[in-house]
Amino acid sequence: MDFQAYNKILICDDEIVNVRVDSVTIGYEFKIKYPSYRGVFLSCIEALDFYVDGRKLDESTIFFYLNGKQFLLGELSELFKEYWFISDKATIRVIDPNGIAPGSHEVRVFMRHRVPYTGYFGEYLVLDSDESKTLAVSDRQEVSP
Amino acid sequence: MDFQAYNKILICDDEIVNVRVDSVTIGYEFKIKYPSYRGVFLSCIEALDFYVDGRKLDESTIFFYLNGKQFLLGELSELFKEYWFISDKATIRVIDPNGIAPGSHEVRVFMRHRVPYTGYFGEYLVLDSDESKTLAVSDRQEVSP
Amino acid sequence: MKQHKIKLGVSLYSFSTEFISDQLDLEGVLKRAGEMGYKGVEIVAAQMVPEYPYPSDEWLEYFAGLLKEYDLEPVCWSAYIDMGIRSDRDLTREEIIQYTLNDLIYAKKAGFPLVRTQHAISPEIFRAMIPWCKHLGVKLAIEMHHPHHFDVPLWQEFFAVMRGEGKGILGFVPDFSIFQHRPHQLFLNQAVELGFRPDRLAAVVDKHQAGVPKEAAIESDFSAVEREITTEIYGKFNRPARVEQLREYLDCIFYIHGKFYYLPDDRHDPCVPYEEILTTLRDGGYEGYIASEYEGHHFDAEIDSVAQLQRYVAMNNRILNEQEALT
Amino acid sequence: MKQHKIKLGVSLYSFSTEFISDQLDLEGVLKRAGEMGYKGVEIVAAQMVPEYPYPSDEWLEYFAGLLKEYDLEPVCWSAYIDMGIRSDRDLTREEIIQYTLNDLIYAKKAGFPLVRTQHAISPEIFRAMIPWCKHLGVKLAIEMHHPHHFDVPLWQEFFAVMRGEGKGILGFVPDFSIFQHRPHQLFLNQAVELGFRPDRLAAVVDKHQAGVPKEAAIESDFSAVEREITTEIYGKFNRPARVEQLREYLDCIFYIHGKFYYLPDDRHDPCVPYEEILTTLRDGGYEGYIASEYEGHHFDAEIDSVAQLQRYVAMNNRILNEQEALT
Ligand SMILES: [Mn+2]
Ligand SMILES: [Mn+2]
Repeated sequence: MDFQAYNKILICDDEIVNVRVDSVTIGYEFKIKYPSYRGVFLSCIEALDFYVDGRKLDESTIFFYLNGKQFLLGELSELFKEYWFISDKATIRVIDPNGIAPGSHEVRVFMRHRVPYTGYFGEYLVLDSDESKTLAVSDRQEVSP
Repeated sequence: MDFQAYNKILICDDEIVNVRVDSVTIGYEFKIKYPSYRGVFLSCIEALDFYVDGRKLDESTIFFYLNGKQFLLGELSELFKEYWFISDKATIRVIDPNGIAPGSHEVRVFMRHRVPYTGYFGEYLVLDSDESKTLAVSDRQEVSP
Repeated sequence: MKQHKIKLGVSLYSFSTEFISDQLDLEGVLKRAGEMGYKGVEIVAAQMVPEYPYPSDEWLEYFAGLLKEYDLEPVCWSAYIDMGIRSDRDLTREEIIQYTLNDLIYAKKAGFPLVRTQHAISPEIFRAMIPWCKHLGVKLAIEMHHPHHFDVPLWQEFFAVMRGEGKGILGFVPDFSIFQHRPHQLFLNQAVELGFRPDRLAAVVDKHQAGVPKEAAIESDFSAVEREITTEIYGKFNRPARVEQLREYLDCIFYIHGKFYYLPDDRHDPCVPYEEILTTLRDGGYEGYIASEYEGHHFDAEIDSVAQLQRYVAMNNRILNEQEALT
Repeated sequence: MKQHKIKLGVSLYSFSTEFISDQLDLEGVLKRAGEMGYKGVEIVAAQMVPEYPYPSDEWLEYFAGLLKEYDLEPVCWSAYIDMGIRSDRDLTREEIIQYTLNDLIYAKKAGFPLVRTQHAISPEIFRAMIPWCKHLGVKLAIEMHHPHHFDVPLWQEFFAVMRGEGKGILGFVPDFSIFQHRPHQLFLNQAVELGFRPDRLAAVVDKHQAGVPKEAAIESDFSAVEREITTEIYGKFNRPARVEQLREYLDCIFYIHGKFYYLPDDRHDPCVPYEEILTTLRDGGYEGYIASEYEGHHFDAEIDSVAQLQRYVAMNNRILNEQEALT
């Protein structure tokens, strides 16, 4: 049951933001943190799923932003040199020309992740972090991609 | 014979610097640039060898620094998200507690690299850049790793 | 005599020699382009955009300021389809879409109305980008570059998309490398430097021009390097496209790469049939940009790019105007 | 009565709750440690060092300034051997050496005389680091943490290296998790929250303490979660090491992790035999640091770390001093 309390930091309280380029909406985004006491390389993430209002998002519509870069979820498991500092928020951008409706939405994040130093007798501890949080949509009109 | 003129930028004119931590020497370093007109991801580097004064360096003693990170040469071919901007110098640090002797040394760099957009009919253009340059050792006493 | 509406722009790639050797930074390159009288500019994002493929807002603001300062117009944001990024496999469909959408978004942010992409995008993904192009108001065009040409079957699929669902949104960028019919001077110089005996080289060039087959051009005493370069001459300077094909696909041309390697003077390119190309475009009614695309920097870092570009612009103007007067 | 020479330090990891929830930043954590009277500090580099594993000189300077400002002494730079970083394979020898050398260098730069590493370094690489440790003047010590313990064969190899070529340079860091013999309160609370019926849980804990085998402790009406947690209790709180083994390997102990999860008061830890451990260390002549290592943050983010640490220090002082008086 180690690590369980860290799941509380997985979904950040930041509002959901509709992302616009000039006046054109290209999607919306929210923020997550790595649910542990320490940072890791992204390659330790074995699965990452997102649900908004109960609907699972198509992974081909999701970009993961960290360290000034944009990743596809399918790339994460190979990023053994991309470090996720424990205090840094990753931005999850959902590509959707309609953006997200104003108001509040329930965001659920499921992350399966490997604790890379735990192979005391060969097996790594693999954790399932599964959190939900209701987030408000920001009124902000202009956001940089 | 395309790309041949770019090989001239491979080895930078910067002096070789002995690297010290406090007063302890841990190695020496010099700088290289990517020999093209454009940047690429490090995964396009298929081979990278270094010679100093005619002696090939053991790759286990070499760290490749770029974008604030340190890589082993064996890792480069997998770094498909690590972009080498054409104006950025990579630092090649040779780990050697003796450092390098004062004076001048001949540095030779051999890089085999794939031009990632050239697969017009399936085959990528793969270039061999092989350059040598005589570099002076800096008098600077303190350098940050 | 009606005035032609062809505009001469410049790909900043033409300043590669100066840029990669740190003689000119991005501002220097833009300033120089402006001083030369160019207005429309193309940027090869993977060349001159720091932090590419994810440039910061700070950079975008800086860049907008430079365009304004030097009175330049953003015309084409050049993207690649770097299929071979990875060592283990080619890019997947999702990755190609990711990179392309990224370039469309950054082009939009940087003020460019057009993204140059490459053939490896595939007809299917090219078509799939239409909604995003419309949504963002950015056009997407594939560069046709040697060794590709009009008759490569893939291109017939691309043209079908451009003339179908993609009409007005998807197009192509012919690069005049498809019309190149003989080695340029810098290539020849390099061949000699590499050990090709000058007389033998001259003979090969003559035979290549005369249509003698490659096998007959390779003499029995040729060295390995002479054989290799002869093979390259036959492979590379084979003019795979016909100039009249430009007219045939004029409706799909969004932008043009005026490729050249070395101009010995300001009147004539010995390697690319500019006279025929430019009059065909003009008389066909092409009204867009032709970007000066100097590429000699692949072969010789000692050539002055500005001088080459000045000759190029003079040659273009002469052909477009003088020859117009003659018709 | 001779005065003991054990020093109480703190691992900044003890402030994980406050750090990861942004209640305290690194400066806040250091300030708090100083205010509590701690002098020696350990930093888990992968936790609190931004830009890790390659922190900048700016950060190093900033950090040195903080240590000075809050009058703290750098004692231990904690590194990991993250064997499982990659999805496809474990780290190679070269990669382990790269990470370890990197930590030794940064520890040196940040002023730490000791690097904590982990068992996965292997005896061969552990030995191979000796020249670098000597060259840099930084010691290297492997943490012994549950489920490992003194009798794991690998550790006998490590001890041979520490007592042989590595004497005085290579050592180990016992973590008191190896002596934990029963679940702590936060674990029990979490079990109940997850659905373990409190009476059944109490019965399992009693049986576990009484030496009843696990199979006999799992009742037929246990839910899946009750079975799972019972298995975890038997697997985790099995006290694999004997306290007298500390004395046996005292010559190799460079530093100690005073692990605790929850102290109900400032006198006694119900889960780890601190009375026996501390008197053994003291009477054996241990003169180094014991770092307070509060770990309840794995289970409950509502616990006040400072209050726990205060109880911990009080308990340690009481045992080290009161019990000394009694002998
Ligand atoms: Mn072109
Ligand atoms: Mn510990």
